[in-house]
Parts: sequence; C-alpha cells; structure tokens
Amino acid sequence: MKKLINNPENVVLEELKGIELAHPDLVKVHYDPDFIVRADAPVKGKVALVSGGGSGHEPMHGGFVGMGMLDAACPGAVFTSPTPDQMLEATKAVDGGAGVLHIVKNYTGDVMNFEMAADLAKAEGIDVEAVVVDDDVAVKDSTWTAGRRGVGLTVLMEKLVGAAAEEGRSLKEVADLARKINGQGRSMGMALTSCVVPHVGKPTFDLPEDEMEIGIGIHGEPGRTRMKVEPADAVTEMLLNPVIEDLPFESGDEVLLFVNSMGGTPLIELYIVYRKAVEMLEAKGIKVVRNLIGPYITSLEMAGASITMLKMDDDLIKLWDAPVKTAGMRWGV
Amino acid sequence: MKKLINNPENVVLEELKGIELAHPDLVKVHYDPDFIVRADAPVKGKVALVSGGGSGHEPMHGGFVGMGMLDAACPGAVFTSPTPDQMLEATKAVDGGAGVLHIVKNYTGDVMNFEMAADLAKAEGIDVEAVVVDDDVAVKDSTWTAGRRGVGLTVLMEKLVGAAAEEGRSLKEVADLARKINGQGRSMGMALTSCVVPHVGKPTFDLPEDEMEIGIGIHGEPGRTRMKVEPADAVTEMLLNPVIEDLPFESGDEVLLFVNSMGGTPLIELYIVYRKAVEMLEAKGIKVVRNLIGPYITSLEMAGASITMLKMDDDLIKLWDAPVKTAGMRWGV
Amino acid sequence: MAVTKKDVLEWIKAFAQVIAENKEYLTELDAQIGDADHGANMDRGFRAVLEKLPNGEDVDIGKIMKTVGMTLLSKVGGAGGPLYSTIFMQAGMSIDGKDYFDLADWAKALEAATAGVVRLGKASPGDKTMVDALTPAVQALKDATEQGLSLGEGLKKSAEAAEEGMIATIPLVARKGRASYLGERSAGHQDPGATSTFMLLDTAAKVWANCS
Amino acid sequence: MAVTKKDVLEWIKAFAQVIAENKEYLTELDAQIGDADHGANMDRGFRAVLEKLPNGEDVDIGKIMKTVGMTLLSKVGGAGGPLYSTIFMQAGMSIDGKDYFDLADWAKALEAATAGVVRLGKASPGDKTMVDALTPAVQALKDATEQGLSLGEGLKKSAEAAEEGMIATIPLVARKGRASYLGERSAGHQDPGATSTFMLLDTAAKVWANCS
Ligand SMILES: Nc1ncnc2c1ncn2[C@@H]1O[C@H](COP(=O)(O)OP(=O)(O)O)[C@@H](O)[C@H]1O
Ligand SMILES: Nc1ncnc2c1ncn2[C@@H]1O[C@H](COP(=O)(O)OP(=O)(O)O)[C@@H](O)[C@H]1O
Ligand SMILES: [Mg+2]
Ligand SMILES: [Mg+2]
Ligand SMILES: [Mg+2]
Ligand SMILES: [Mg+2]
Repeated sequence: MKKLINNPENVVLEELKGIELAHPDLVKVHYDPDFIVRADAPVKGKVALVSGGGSGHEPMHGGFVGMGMLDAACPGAVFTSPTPDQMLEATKAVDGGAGVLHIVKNYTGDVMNFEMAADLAKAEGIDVEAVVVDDDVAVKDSTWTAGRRGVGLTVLMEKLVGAAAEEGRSLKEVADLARKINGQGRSMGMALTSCVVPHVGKPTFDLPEDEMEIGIGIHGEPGRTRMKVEPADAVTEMLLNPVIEDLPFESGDEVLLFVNSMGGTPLIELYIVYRKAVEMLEAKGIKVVRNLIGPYITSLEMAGASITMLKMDDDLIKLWDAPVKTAGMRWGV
Repeated sequence: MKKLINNPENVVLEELKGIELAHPDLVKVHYDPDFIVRADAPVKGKVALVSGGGSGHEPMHGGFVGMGMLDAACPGAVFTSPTPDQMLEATKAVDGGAGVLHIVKNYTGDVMNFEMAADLAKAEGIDVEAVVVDDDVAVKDSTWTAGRRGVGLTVLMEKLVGAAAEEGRSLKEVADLARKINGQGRSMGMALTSCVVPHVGKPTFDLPEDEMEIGIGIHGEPGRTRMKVEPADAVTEMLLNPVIEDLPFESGDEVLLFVNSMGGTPLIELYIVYRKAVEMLEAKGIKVVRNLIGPYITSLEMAGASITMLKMDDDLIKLWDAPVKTAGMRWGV
Repeated sequence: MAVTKKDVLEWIKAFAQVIAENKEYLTELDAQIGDADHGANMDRGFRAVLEKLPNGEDVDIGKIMKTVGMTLLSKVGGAGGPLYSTIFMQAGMSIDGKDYFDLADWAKALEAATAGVVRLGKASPGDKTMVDALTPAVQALKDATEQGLSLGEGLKKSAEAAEEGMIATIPLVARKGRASYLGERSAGHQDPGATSTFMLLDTAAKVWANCS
Repeated sequence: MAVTKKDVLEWIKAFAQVIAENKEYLTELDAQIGDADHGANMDRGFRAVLEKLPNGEDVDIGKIMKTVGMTLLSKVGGAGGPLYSTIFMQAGMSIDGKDYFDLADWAKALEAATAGVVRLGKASPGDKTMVDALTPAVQALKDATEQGLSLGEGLKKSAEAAEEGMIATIPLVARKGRASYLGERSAGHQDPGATSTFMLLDTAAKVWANCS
C-alpha cells in the first residue's frame, strides 16, 4: 500500500486535525464524537444542513462545511457511515431554531444511523427532516432491495440546498427542494483502478492492467460490468447514455453537468471527458448551463470518473450561482 | 496504460476543447498556435502575465487564466515546453499597452523558448520582461548547471503577481515583485508512483511497491534518493526540513504553506501531511498565516506530494487575499 | 443449567478475540460483495467494548448487554453498527434484571434480537444478510427448549443452524445491504454479516458449553 | 564531389524516417535521465517538416534548411526544439544561396550550427549534451578537409566522431539540461540529444556517401 499516511487507524483523526489547522476561519472541529461545524454555528433562524458519511470521499463532506453549504459534517471511519452519536451532537450544535435537514446518501448503514440520530434529536425537541439521495443509475432500483446508491448528486444538492437555507427558506421548503433535486439528477461512475482501504492495505478489487469497471460505487463496490479499457469517448458514452435515458433528460432540457474524478484521475482527463459529454448533449438538444469539473466526491486514490447530470431551472441556477465559502467549493465571496 | 484519453496525440487538443466548452465566461482558447487568454483580453493599461509550460500539470497554467491571475497560458505537448510562436502570439493577444511579464519555470527548454519569444515580441515593439522561477531545493544550485527547477512556487507567484498587476502596478514593479517572491519561496516534492506519459504508454520510472522517490520533479525526473516507503510524518520531515534550511526560514517568520498533490494523491492524505508540517513549523516558531492545499501543480496521475513555503509580509498577504477568478483558483468574487 | 453474569462477560470477551482473529477474513468476505470493512468495523467496536465492559459488580446481565449495544452503536457505524447494537440492546432488554438465564430465556432473547434486526433493516430470510443466520438459530433454540434439551445441546444446535444459514447465503442474490448493488454478481459469495453472526452464536455455544 | 539540393532533401527525409524508427529508443534514453519525450518531440517535429518540406523548386539549400529550422522551432518545443532549430537555421545561413556544397562548406556549416547551439544552450563539451556529438564531428570534418579526403570519407569520419562523442557521454555527469538535476545519478546513461545528433550526421554520411 502506497499512501501518505501514518497508522491506518489514525487516518481520520489526523485528517481532522489537518482540516482544523488549515481552516479555522471556516470550520470548527469537534472530537469524540467527531464532527465538523461551520465556524459561526449555530446560525440563528437559519435551517441547518447536516450531512456525513464514511471518510475517504474528500472534499465531501467536511470540505463542504461553511457559508452557503453545510452547517455540519460527520465523518465516519474510511468508507464506513458515521454513528448516531456523532449525528446527534452535530445536529444539536448547528440547530439555530429553524430546524435541521439531514442529507443522507442511500446506503443501508447511513440510512439506519441517520434514522436513529433523527429519532434521538426529535426526542430532544429538535425539528429534523431527512432526505435520502439515490442518484446512481448503475444500480437497478426496486422496493425489494436497498435501492440506488447516493453518489455525485449529493455534492450538487449540498450546494443548492445550502444556498436555499442561506436565503432563509423554511425547513419544509428546503427539504422539498432537496427531494426535487433528487428527483431530477442522475449519476454513473467507472473505475480504472481499485482504491486501497488503509486498514485493509491491499486493493479492494483486482482490476487487470487492461480492464475497467463500469458502474462502480464510491466505496469500490463492483459495478455493472467489467470490460477491456476503452477510449475516453467510448467510456463517456457508457456513462452518459444510461444517465440520460434513466430520467430521461430530453431535448430542450437545461442541465448542470458534473464531471468528477474518483481521486486518482487528473484534471486533464476530466476535460477530455467533459468535451465529449458536451458534444453528446448538444447533439441531443440538451443545453449545459452550468458545470462542475474536478475531484469533489472521491473514493480514496481510485482512478476513474463519474458523470452527474441535474435538470436545472431558474431557481436552481440562482441557487447554484449564490455565494459559497467552503474549503472545497468557493465563489461569489 | 490506464487513462481516460483517446489517441495520445490528441490529449492536449481535446483538453483545450474541454476547457473552451467549460469556461467561456473565463477564457478564450486559440488554436494553432495553441494558447488560452482571459475572456476580456487584452486589459487596457494593465501589465499582462503570460506563462506556459508542458501540459500534464493541470490546473497549472491554463486553469489559472482569468481575473487576478494570468492573462494567458501556453500549453506545450505533455511535459514539453511550448514553442516561441505560441508565446509570441499569446503575448501579442494580451498586451494592453503596459507591457507583458513572462513567468518561466527554470527548465532549459522553457527558458530557451521563452527567450526567443521575448526577443521576437520586443522586435514587434512590446515591452516584455521575464522572470524565471527556480524554487526546487531537491536540485543543487550552481552556475555551472541548469540550476534548480521551477515547481510549486510558480502557482503562488502567478496568484500574487496577478493581483499586483490587477492593482495597476507597473511592469517593473510587477517583475521585481516576482523576483522577490522567487527569492523567498522554496519547494520540494516526492513520488509514491510514476506517471505515465500518454505517448510513451508506460511508467517513466519503475518504483517498486515498497519504495518512494524523494526530491522528484514534476515531469517524473528522478529525485534525490530512492528509499523504502516511510509514514507520512517522516516523509513530511524529509520534504519540509530541506525547504526550511535552504532559505533558511527562521523563528518569527510568517509563511504561506502550500501542500500540493502530484495528481494521484487524494486530499485526505494532503491534510495528514499539512497537519504534520504545521506542527513542525510551530515547534520552530514559524507561523503559517496562509495556506493552499490541493492538486494545483500536478504531474499527470503521479501519486505523491510537494511542499512549498513562501515567506510572507503585509503586501504579499494583501495580494494573496485579493480577488481571483479562474477555473483553478477562485475567491473574493 | 444456567448462564451466569460471569459467563456472559466471558462470552463477550471470547467473541472480541474471535473477531480480532478473523478480522482479515471478514473484511475479505466484505471485499467480495461489499466495501471491505466488516472485519475492521467489528474489531473496532469490540475493542471499545472490552474497554467499557463492566467487571460484573453492581450490574445485571441486561445492563451488561445494553452497555455492549450502546458501545457498538457509537463505535462501529455502517450497517453492522446499528444491527449488532440492536442484537445486544434487544437481548439485554429481554434478559433485563437477571444475573443468570436458561435456554428458554436465551431463545426469547435471541428472538427479540432478531425481530429488532428485521425491524431496523427490513430484510427477510433469503435476502443474504445476518438475518439468514439469526432466524434458523432462533428456531433451533425454540425447538431445543420444547424438546427439553440441555443448555449445551441447545446452544450447539443453534450454532449449527446459524452455520447452515451462513453457508446457505453463498448462492443467494443479495436484496439488502451493500451487496444488493451487485445484483446477480453477489451470488457465489458468503455474506460477511451472517458469518460474524454465526461466530457470535458459535462462541456462545463453546464458552457456555459446560455451564451448569 | 558535391551535395546537391536533391541530396539535402533526401537526407532530411531519411532522417525523418530514422527518427520515426528510433522514436521509442530515444524516448527510452530520455526516460532514464530526462522526461521521456525526446523521441516523441523529434518525431512530431520531423513529421511536420515532411509536410512543409519544399519540393526543391524555387528554393536553394539555405532556404530549405531554414524552413526545416523554422518548422522545428514551432513544432518541437522543449530544449530539443530550439536547439535543433538552431542547427538547421545556422547551417542554412552558412550555405545560403547555394544549390550544392562540398566538404569544406559542410564543415563550415556544421561549425556555425554548433556555435549556435553553444550560444543558445551555454553547454561546453563534457556537459553531456548534443554538443558532445557535434564538437568532435566538426573537428573531424575540418581535419578531413585539410587532409583533402573525399566527401564520402569526410562524412564517414564525422559520423564516427559523433558516435564516439555520443558514447563518451555515457560516463559523464550532466551539467546542462534536464539530466543535470540528477547530479551523479546521470552517469551511466547515454545522452538522448547526443544520440539523435549522431543519427543526423550518420544519416548524412549514408545518404551522401555516393554524391559526386
Ligand atoms: N438491511 C439489512 N438487514 C440486515 N442485515 C443487513 C442489512 N444490510 C446489511 N446487513 C448486514 O450487514 C453486513 C455488512 O456490515 P458492514 O460491512 O459492517 O456494514 P456496511 O455494509 O455499511 O459496510 C452484511 O454482510 C449483512 O449481513
Ligand atoms: N543547454 C543545453 N545545451 C545543449 N544541449 C542541450 C542543453 N540542454 C539539453 N540539451 C540537449 O537536449 C536533449 C533533450 O531534448 P528534449 O528531450 O527534446 O528536451 P527536454 O529536455 O526539454 O525534454 C538532451 O539530451 C541534450 O542533448
Ligand atoms: Mg462500510
Ligand atoms: Mg520535455
Ligand atoms: Mg462493509
Ligand atoms: Mg526530454
């Protein structure tokens, strides 16, 4: 295993220390239970946003704590959802009296732990709503299964809903907006290499030098199919077409196009994918009105990329353009 | 070779197309000769900043074109310095009448090509000054050799000098500021894995699974020493101590600390390194007043990190905090 | 024929040991169809349990089990955390106030635990989860109680039933948890949670074999 | 005994071919002590040269060489681009206006080319660069001219001298170019630029062997 880490057991703790030292102007870090809150929490009268999940997806979620985005993030162990006590304490720390929205990625563990935390918070008199993100079209959806995974759309949701909360919208409005976003955004990802979970010390899956995995999850969960490596343009088609067809996105739609690195894929390759994706969308009469390109929801050092598309409207565009000041996403201020 | 690319020969062209499609609000892309200029170039009366170098270091330099940073960037082939005709045309395109500063990383090819371009531009009546960045302490400096390489400090210089130009400082002032920055900034990097140059198709160097290379360049040039992989804290010491000792940085100094990913190393590891670096600096009485953490000057998908330190003063802090609006670095606007 | 407070403490300590020894194995199973953390998660949780475990004074068995459950809840995370927490919380509530219990008590406790897991995770038998180990184990305990088998015999039968349930997860296509994302590709792999659950019941059978 | 315009065109085409065939080899040499692009750079440059190469009408040898030089300047980049551009520009200026040249002319042309490279790159012989192939080749051409050797003989001697110079770079510690970053570790590797320069002069010796 080749990583710039010390003891694998201390990875998250040392990362948190780094974040605390690096961004005292943006966030405060609490330990035991571990969570990150914006420096000025709680913000009186504003709906507070809490998210969280396993570590190893940086900058998500800790890097998205700050003005215009999350009020708190709860980091679990690497690829392991955090625990209810973290979520409860974070919820209490950021509640400004207008209620708290939990943004939960649809993984059994995340959902269960957040549900328990919400119950505990409600018992303490805090108004809590939860929204589950499940945008990954690589997974077949069904009421009989755990359903789709929450992936790239989470990043967009945290930004957009964060802006809405900053505007002073109510908990119900903010939660409805989050559900609307979940309804009109879709993602799919792929991997060229496996990630290595620190405490495991070897690749989660073996991918031969000439193969790739299409439809991968952000924890190295195997995908839809394994196949020979194809050129970027073909890969882009394999990711984008299922995304387009699922919603479906249609001619005349205005979208936000998000091309994400899984961690090990550098920016130069993302632009090559972005280029092909825009060409494909243009050919279908779908207009890209906003974009995001870079490593925002990663899977440790895994090489690969994901594409997320979100149908936009005037309200969403306004919310996207609104100021945001976090370590991982910043503009307008 | 596992990359999201099509034909290796088209990597740079397709990347430029992607950048053009993604950021029309920030930049314009010219082809043949290839260069990127800010969307509102030339800016009348402002000193223009032109940089460039081989591709494969994204977001540097193309991602740093925009308000408050570069006016133009010239992308060469992957890891190959661009050619004088690119630099000449870029210089002409951005000259707003106040002269043009060339920011050149100290590699034989970059220096020669930029020198030729400057001569050609001067012959056309444009006021051109050049500043050469050579901050890499991994290389022994000497007048008998090519000298030190230009690495991480380039990113900081482009931001700081860009802000100074935006303020309306003269070409001489801006060039002097750049030389001052070069005089008080130092860097050193390391690699855990080799990068793969697209047209080569295999790793530039072989690094066994249990070894790392300390003092690596940004083109996969071998470093000072190869050794067994060590924990992040030990690696941080190996990078930071030579940086501190070279200038030297001393107790009471205020610095900007820049922890950079070589491309394949994810953010979580950078924070672990940052944490250790700050602890070391605090112990020496050196105060970190600003920081930058992320992949800003990369070497394709190479895993590894570099540390850059720049001695700050009130003017530099003001320039650092000044608004910048580029694809790769953005705040204050 | 009863399990005492001391036996319960020994069982928990022994299981922590079993988990530590099988950490890599469980993680390896999870790597096949999940995210390669089940062993590490359980080990982190049970190391914390060992630190928090009461020495047996001033507490009853229910209290001990609930302490284990609370510790797991705040230390494990993932799906395994709340589920294992529920097993101990529900079993603890079932045995609350007692300093010892017999086979019938244990059958009831494990039935409550299983019901809690099903309530939380909404998995049915055959979904390729720990429920596939728990359900037959509960049935075996009930049968053993009815048949009047000894404590040791009953525990042995429940461990065997859990083992069969665990092995029966191999051909199944997962419908719950992370493995369900794999669809058909999840078949052919043993469920990690069912495996650790078998170990839990197997450890009970071994540690409590000679309780009298 | 003279090299004609046609011979010059043939030499350039043949060299483009040699570069295409040795692209991987040159890049491999550059990977050892540089950045693994010398072969790709030269190949990109000479493929562009082939496209821009005049067919020989309305141009003299000087013009042809300067066209090659300008094309390399805008297509190669790196250190190799300006340096190879200089070789052709300076040689072209030296032979300007002519439709053929003899051994003495070529000795002067290559001397001017070498001087241009040294002016630009500031390398001395022994710094482990293409200067180590050029310098002895120029000396060999001058000696051959003085000794009154034939064109073919003189070219052969210059190619041999360049080859020796190229091989002599192996033990050297680089003091210029990217290889200098390696310090002592650059010893034991042959310089890629000296290697392509040997190929350039070797191709001339072969293509022009029977010029009369
Ligand atoms: N909905 C569920 N109901 C019951 N058990 C489940 C459910 N989802 C997952 N499990 C169990 O949890 C195990 C995985 O635990 P673990 O790896 O610790 O958590 P995670 O899947 O969050 O990484 C699975 O092997 C399965 O036995
Ligand atoms: N200062 C210099 N003077 C003469 N030749 C040089 C100098 N620097 C480099 N070279 C030559 O250039 C060659 C490398 O060319 P190339 O790989 O194309 O450029 P780069 O080093 O920019 O990647 C070296 O092998 C060496 O022969
Ligand atoms: Mg997990
Ligand atoms: Mg080069
Ligand atoms: Mg798991
Ligand atoms: Mg080279």
